[in-house]
Amino acid sequence: MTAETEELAEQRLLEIRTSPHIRSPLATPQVMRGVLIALIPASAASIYFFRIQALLLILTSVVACMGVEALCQFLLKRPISVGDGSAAVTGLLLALVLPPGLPLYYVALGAAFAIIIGKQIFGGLGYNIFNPALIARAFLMAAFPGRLTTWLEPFTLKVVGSVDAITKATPLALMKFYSEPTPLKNLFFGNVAGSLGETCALALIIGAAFLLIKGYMDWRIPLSYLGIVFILSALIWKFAPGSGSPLFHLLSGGLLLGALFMATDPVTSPVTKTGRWLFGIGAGLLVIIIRNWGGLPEGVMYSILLMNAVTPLINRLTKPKPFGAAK
Amino acid sequence: MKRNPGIIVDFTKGLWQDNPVFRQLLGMCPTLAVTGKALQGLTMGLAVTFVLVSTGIVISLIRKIVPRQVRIATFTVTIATFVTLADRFLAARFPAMSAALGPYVPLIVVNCIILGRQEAFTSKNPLLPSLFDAFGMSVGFTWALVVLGCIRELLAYGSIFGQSVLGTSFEPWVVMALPPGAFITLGLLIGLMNVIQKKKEARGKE
Amino acid sequence: MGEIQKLVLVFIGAALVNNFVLTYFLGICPFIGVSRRLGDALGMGLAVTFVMTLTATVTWAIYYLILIPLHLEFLEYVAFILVIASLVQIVEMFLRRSVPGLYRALGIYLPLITTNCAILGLALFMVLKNYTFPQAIVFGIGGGLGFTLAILIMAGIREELEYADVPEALRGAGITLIIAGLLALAFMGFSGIIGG
Amino acid sequence: MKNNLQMIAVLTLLGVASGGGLVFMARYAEPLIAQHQEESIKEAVRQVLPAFDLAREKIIKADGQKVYAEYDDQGNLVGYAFKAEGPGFQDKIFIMIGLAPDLEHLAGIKIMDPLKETPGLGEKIKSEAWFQEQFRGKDVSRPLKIKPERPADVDAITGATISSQAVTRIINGNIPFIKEAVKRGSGSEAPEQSP
Repeated sequence: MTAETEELAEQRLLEIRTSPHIRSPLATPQVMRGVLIALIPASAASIYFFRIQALLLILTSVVACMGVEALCQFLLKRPISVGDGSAAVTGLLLALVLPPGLPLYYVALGAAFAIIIGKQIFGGLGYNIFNPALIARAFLMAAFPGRLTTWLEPFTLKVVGSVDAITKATPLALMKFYSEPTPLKNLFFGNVAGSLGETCALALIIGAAFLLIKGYMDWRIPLSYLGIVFILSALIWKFAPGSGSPLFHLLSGGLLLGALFMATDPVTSPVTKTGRWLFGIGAGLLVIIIRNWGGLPEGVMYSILLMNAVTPLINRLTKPKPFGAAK
Repeated sequence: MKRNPGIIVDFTKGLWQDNPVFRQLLGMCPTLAVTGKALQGLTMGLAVTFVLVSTGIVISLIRKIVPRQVRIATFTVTIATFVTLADRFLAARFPAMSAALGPYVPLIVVNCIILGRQEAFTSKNPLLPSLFDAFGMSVGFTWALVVLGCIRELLAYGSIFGQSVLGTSFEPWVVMALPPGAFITLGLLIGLMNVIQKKKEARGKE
Repeated sequence: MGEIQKLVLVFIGAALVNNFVLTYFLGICPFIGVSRRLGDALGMGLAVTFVMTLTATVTWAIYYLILIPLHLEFLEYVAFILVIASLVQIVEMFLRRSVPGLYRALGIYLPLITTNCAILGLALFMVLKNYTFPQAIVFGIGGGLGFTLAILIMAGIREELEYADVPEALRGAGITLIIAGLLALAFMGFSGIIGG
Repeated sequence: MKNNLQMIAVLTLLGVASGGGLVFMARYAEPLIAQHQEESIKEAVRQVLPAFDLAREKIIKADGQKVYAEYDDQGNLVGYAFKAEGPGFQDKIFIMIGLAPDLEHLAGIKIMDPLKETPGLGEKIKSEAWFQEQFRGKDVSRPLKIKPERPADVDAITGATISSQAVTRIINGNIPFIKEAVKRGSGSEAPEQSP
């Protein structure tokens, strides 16, 4: 970088600083309430499939997130803003990405991690770099890999903590390790093994439609994200039919939940329109890479976290450039 | 007798207010890499102690005859020599520990604590203060590594120095043995040390 | 496994799966110290990549063509650190004379690089992993680019956080290390790619 | 001029002292280190071959790698052992592979140090003994198949599918090499007496 471009970089820096972090014209509580409403179908579906365990998991996660948030704000002497609903959204999203059989102790631990490390140490809402629910899940995944990859067959969990629940691999794992396809109908309605909120595609689509109509969600990220996954998995499917059809890849795993409700988080995704396209494309590419060549069957969580990490760089690249800026 | 308080300060400053890890942020690579278990942290601490003290003695003795132009080269060769001695000794006598520490023992060569101390202190001071300074920094470095190692080992394996503490019902947090656990624990510890230091300063002012 | 495929795996391994900073903890000092501004981070990253590639080439030759045939393996560390130190000096002089533009961009980072443990770490890991000559070069490039990626991401995040209300005790090194931890969590998604 | 002389003198002196120290250390350490390595190899060979008591050994060299042919005290061939390596989930995995004299059956395998797989997950390929045990006596005239594949010869560890598959892949990939080396190398060296 020459001295000249460095100077321009300085200008760009100043330009970003002038409008710090006002990313959504809508008030936080209003949007959060909208997101909570949009997640009702998915939550209801999870309670239908996994019964009281799902309900307990959701309650624990939401209550823990809100409690820890209030405690943190009290200790850091910040205004207490649990009422804005953002902690509740984090709690609900965290519950929806956890396996149904997870003991509640781990759920509470994850919730504490989401709020403390994922959000409050960055300065609270609006400053966090990573999606708090996903970073907490990544933490749990790294801490308790066995528990976070033990999935239950729907309807088999009758009593909390009972041992008669039947464990089953997720459709993506069945495909990757056993080359065993899952009927698309099951994927669409959600009668498969997986985390609480990811199994029922129908419920997720209904919720997302609500957010879109209300104008709470930018369509660019989901469209580019899902589009890239669809196109690339179709291409790969043509050469390697064992990899799963494009529809299978769209409906299985956490892709819909991630693309519709997590990647679209305005705080952790780019502010510019071009940036959002880039975010979606990058996340889609990463999902395809991890699902096809990585060690893990699913890559949605990591794809979004990695794109969260480069979001500041994307913002920097796609900000309108001042006069004469080098490309 | 008049010098003694100075010497004591040379020693104690490394323990807390100039602690190489928590305050000066030096030698981060081994601090993060080998503290998955407390014993590994202790061994690394002792290896650094050996190198720091030995190079301290040599450099403080020869500092007057070394021409300025080749100062850094002299320091580097001296350090690399003692590091090799420490590394080969570990490999010969404690092969399992040597394998666990891997390339992080030879990496002491580029540990900023060593070269930094020789540059900043030993090359300007006589033998005795240099020795106290080197010991102080080493003990400060070692206790930091052991603390980090204890916390990580406790959560990642439920034990401290290989002794089971939390019992069999405790489910280990695998992440604490992995890089993310290292980074996050050290980050939080540095924050904690800052809080303690601030409290101390506030009390000192009153 | 074909030779090219092996090289690709070495590259992905060095840059992503076993990222020098996030998995091997190498080059933490510049990673914390020079990641406050994006421009500096880029300069540091490129300088490190440049020196790492050279180091891989030269230390491989020294180790396998001189030390091993002469049974002087015990001089490994002394030889490596001297080679790296002189290499950095030579690069600095060469750039200043012949490529002043590049020197202005990278020059100030070069002296910092001698004690950057990523460089010596590269040489040590290269020996440990028994790499062939082409593999060693790819390892150097991949490791350097992985370092650049990590430090760029970190600088982007830290610039973004400039006005964030980070608890005072964590400002600076504390929050940087924690972000590095979260990044390391995200990079775990790449695990297993080298096994595929 | 005086300065230059002093510079040369100091550097030479330092070089001599440093070199001397290192040579002295190398004299002391290298035999011990070599002994440790030898022992760890021997230990692994002993574990993958049945009833092997270090009677006689022949080392077949192929492409710079060593295949150990082991004999009992009557001079009967007990089996072959070879230290193989390949990519795992996080890093390389090293495996001592033991082959029966017929070259068609596995005598046993041992996952060697350093094992860098994820603690609590991939690392189970070593810590859960049954995983390595199940390879004993398996027919390797064709590549082994691991659990998700059917019909499976061996079980994968739940939660460590990738590492389990990596082990199988490394074994499958190295058997042809060992066979080839043994066939090419046999008879070229007489069995030598172990110390």
